[in-house]
Amino acid sequence: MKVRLVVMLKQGVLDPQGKAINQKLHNLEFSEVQDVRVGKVIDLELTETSSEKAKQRTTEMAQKLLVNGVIENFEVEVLS
Amino acid sequence: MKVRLVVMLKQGVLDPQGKAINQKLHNLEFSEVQDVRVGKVIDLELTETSSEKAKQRTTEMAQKLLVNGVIENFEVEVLS
Amino acid sequence: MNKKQQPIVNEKLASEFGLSTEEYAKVLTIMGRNPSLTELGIFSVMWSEHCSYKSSRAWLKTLPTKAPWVIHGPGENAGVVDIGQGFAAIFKMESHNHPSFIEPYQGAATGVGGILRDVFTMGARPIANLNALRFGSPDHSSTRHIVDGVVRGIGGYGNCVGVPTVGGEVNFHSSYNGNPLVNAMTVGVARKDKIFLSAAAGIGNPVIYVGSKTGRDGIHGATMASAEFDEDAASKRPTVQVGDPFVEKLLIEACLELMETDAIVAIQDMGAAGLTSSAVEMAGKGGVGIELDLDHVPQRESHMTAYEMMLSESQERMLMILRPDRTDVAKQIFEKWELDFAIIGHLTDTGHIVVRHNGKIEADIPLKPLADEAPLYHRPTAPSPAPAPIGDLKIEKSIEETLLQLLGCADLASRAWIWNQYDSTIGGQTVYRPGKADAALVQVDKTTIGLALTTDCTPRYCAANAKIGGAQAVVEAWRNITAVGAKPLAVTDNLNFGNPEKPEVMGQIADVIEGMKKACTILDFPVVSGNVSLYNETRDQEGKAVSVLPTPAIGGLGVIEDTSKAVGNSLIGGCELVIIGETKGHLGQTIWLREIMGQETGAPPSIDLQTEKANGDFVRNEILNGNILACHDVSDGGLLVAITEMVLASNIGCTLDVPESGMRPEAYWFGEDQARYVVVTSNKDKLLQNAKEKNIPARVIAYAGGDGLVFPSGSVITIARLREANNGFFTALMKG
Amino acid sequence: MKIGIVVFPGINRERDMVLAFERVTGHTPTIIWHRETHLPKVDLIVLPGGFSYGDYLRCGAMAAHSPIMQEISHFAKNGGYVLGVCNGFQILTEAGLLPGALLPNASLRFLSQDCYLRVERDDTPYTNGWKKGDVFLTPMAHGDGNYFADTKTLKMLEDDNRIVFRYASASGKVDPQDQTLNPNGSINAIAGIISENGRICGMMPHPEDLVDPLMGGDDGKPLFQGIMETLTQ
Ligand SMILES: Nc1ncnc2c1ncn2[C@@H]1O[C@H](COP(=O)(O)OP(=O)(O)O)[C@@H](O)[C@H]1O
Ligand SMILES: [Mg+2]
Repeated sequence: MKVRLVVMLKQGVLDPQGKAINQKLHNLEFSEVQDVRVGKVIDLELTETSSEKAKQRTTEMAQKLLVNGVIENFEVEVLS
Repeated sequence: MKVRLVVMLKQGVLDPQGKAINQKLHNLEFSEVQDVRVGKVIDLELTETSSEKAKQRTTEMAQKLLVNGVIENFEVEVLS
Repeated sequence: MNKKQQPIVNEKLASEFGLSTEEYAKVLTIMGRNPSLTELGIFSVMWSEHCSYKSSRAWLKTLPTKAPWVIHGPGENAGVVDIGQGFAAIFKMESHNHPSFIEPYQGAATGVGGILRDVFTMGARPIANLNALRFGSPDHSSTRHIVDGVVRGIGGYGNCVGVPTVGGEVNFHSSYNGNPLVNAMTVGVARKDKIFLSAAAGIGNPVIYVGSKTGRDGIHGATMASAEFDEDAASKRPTVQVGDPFVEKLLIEACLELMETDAIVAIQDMGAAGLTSSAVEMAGKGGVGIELDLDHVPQRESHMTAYEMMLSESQERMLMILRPDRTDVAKQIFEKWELDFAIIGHLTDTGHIVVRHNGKIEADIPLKPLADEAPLYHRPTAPSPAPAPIGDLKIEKSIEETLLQLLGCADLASRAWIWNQYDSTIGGQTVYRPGKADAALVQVDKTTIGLALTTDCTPRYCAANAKIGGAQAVVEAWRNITAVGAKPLAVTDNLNFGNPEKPEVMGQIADVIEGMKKACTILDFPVVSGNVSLYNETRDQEGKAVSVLPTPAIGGLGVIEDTSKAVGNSLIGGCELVIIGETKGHLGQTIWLREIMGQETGAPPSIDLQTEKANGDFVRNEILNGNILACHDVSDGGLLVAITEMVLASNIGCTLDVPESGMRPEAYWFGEDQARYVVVTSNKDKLLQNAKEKNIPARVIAYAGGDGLVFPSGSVITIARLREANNGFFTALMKG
Repeated sequence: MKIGIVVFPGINRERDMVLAFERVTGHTPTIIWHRETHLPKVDLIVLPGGFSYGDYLRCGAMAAHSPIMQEISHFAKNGGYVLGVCNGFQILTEAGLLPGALLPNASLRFLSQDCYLRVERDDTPYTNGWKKGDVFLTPMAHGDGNYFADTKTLKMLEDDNRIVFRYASASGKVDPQDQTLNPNGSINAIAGIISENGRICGMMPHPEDLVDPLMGGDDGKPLFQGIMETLTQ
């Protein structure tokens, strides 16, 4: 079972990367860009076969290790 | 319009971060983890209103700046 | 915080903001009416421990701050000393303890960013960073995570801005479990006649905001930094500030470029309490009024209130007063560096700070009483209990085994794991980087001048006897600078203690400062800048509040006119090792006693300042004369550890002479008597002769050469084995 | 000899580079701000180290897509000499002027330490101050120095003799699997490569920080001596 964890900075937390990329895209004349936020994606291949269970375990991993709850939020999505 | 660009290392490119996370998860007794790959997600807020057009422009941004074709693959997804 | 929910300002809210009943009463008297929320916010941050030094100010005033070479002492953004050839060194140390507990990476990173701004705001290009770190017990569950984040954060920020991190210190102790100390120091260099101050002047002059946009970062950070931690800490987390070292780098370059013009009247970074403290302090110091229109403040988020903007601690921002006819020049420079630039107000003759937002006056406070009436406490002090006497010593280990165990202990293990993550060579002027000399040595561009830099403190001595500990911290910094051949010039300090409302803690503060004062006075080593961090305590498993060990970190700066005359701590094959100073075998509070005997007992080694001065002056002279080719002071771990560190630094072994008789070997090898240096010479006769003439104890103790440490018994420990013991600690700590 | 050092926002080793050229060759390079639209007439362009644009997104990526890089590409295609060190190397790969990519160090930590490099070719403008097989000491300071190229590219680089420096032991032993010898995990222990025409060179470590015995040694000097010899011929 393949699970995707998407980790983003919380709203209101400064995202220096996103800011710099935004500015650069404007210099490259992608002027339609309003805002950029950069996050991480972690794709996990699990032996688990129940998608319910896979989600739950991934959430545990997120809380225990993969996500810094102080500044980050996350979403879990089962890919296949 | 909100667009998400997911950037992953190509197959065959070493992913030391994924490897380290895999190892750590096993140490934490998430033994169901088979493989971990780490990528980036870039969320773009565009003034564009056609989802077709937004996708196309994001692909251009990817090719021009956001993705390094030597080592990375990408997918574009319209979020809203 | 949104308009609908604006809370009612009353005594209860004031207390939530950290103002006591009496303090709030004073606010009411000053204002003559109920303050607005924004006004209350301004009072609460300006009167917080962090900004007002209300518990420590009375004691700090007793420290010596003057010398002929001191250009600016405490009171400016950083201390300034004359280093010769028309240059000045500008330096300061600052803590980011509480933020580093909440988010170790960002807490430490923004600590580095903040101290850098304190230094370049005065016109100096930063040329070196140092960091004094204190972590919990290595086996405590959070220690690894905090060490990892803090070290990454310091490296991440310093490496990116391109300032070499050249030194520091690290200790581990259970009293820092969950309350690490992260003290960052920056040293910069400016032309002596081009130093920028913060006192605003010129009624009508524009107030300029530059740097990053303002968000809701760290609102309440300044008051948070003064509140002790409990289980509640987690809920305070959303206020974490994130640093952007890239923007900081641009800000450094832009400010230095602008400083080449005559546009700036006054300048100050926005540090703790952001716009509030910078505006209030600049206007206050200049004796003028200031009016801000927050509509012009560059904002990252929408619908920010006046309260939020005034208290935001968004990073990488500066406030300047410019000559009105030069704003265009300034604007161009900041645009070139792609930084925000905004005129957000002007100076007035009202003596008030007036804050407007959306056409409404959100705050109007008279500045003089805000500063003059700031609380000042003479809190009660009480002595700390004397340490238990040294108990029975049942010695079973050989000297060899003991040495290997000590080399691997938390406080003596190699710090290479840390400094290998810090860029220490950038700038191309680093003469001695971490591990290569007792003080780091950085050359000043286009001169032969070297700045010798160090941070020192031995918290276990301070806990056992705060007066001795305070003096010892100063003395060790002075020794480390001396040991490279430099003249110690001045000190910055970072005084980290527990809750000052507890008389015992206040007693430690008073005694540490008393000890520092004596040492600084006799060694002619004045304090020119510093920072105080209080309420460093956390709750143990039983819920009892535990104070950190009293930790007055001392940042020392010295100067050597000709860097080519400086010496490091590496052995030189074929040379003799000579011990300068008297070995008496003091064992109280030694690392040996703690690590090998399991006792934190006894009095710390006594400090004789006249002896320190005599021995140090002798060593410095002999270095400059060329009679000493390498030098290492004897501190933690004693004589044998000092010699071994020299072996490890050079990869050259040595053969130890038979110890002086009349002392047990442990006391001789691991005692921590002060005022001692191990020096390397190829001219032993001359050196011993000179020592004799000056009445300085000196004795040959070892011969350099070979690839191992050869003991008087004939047994040998190879360098490889020593290194393995020394490197194991961090590898084990960070594994997994 | 005219040397231009290009500065992007966030670049921070340009002063080291100037100092090294001054110390070794007596020549003071010109600083070229990234917004300049025309390159001044120079013989060699140096892209120094640092964190251009914070190294956000990918190291060197945003600088590589700056307008001035088109000028530099032009300059290179017309046979100009270009040296990229550290971030400069990353910029050159991101701009496609050199093959491969630089990934995060295998240890996932910033590495600031000394390393030894073995000189693989002594017939380039950058290495003719050494002899093939020479080993020299140099500081390195980077988070992303793990050189990667796909199998085909790697074979091409090896076959065409385009690797100029490899991480090695003090005695010149190369072992890509040994982390003490190949600290960042680079494929085939590659520390520096050169373009097909032998004029564009990229390397990760910082010889410019080791050209003065007072600062710990002068092992990096031959790089600058070699450049001077080539450019003053
Ligand atoms: N946090 C740190 N960052 C950089 N260098 C450090 C750090 N901690 C220790 N060092 C370096 O390690 C070496 C040994 O430190 P320490 O044992 O405190 O020295 P000493 O006891 O001689 O003052 C010094 O060169 C010091 O600068
Ligand atoms: Mg020390």
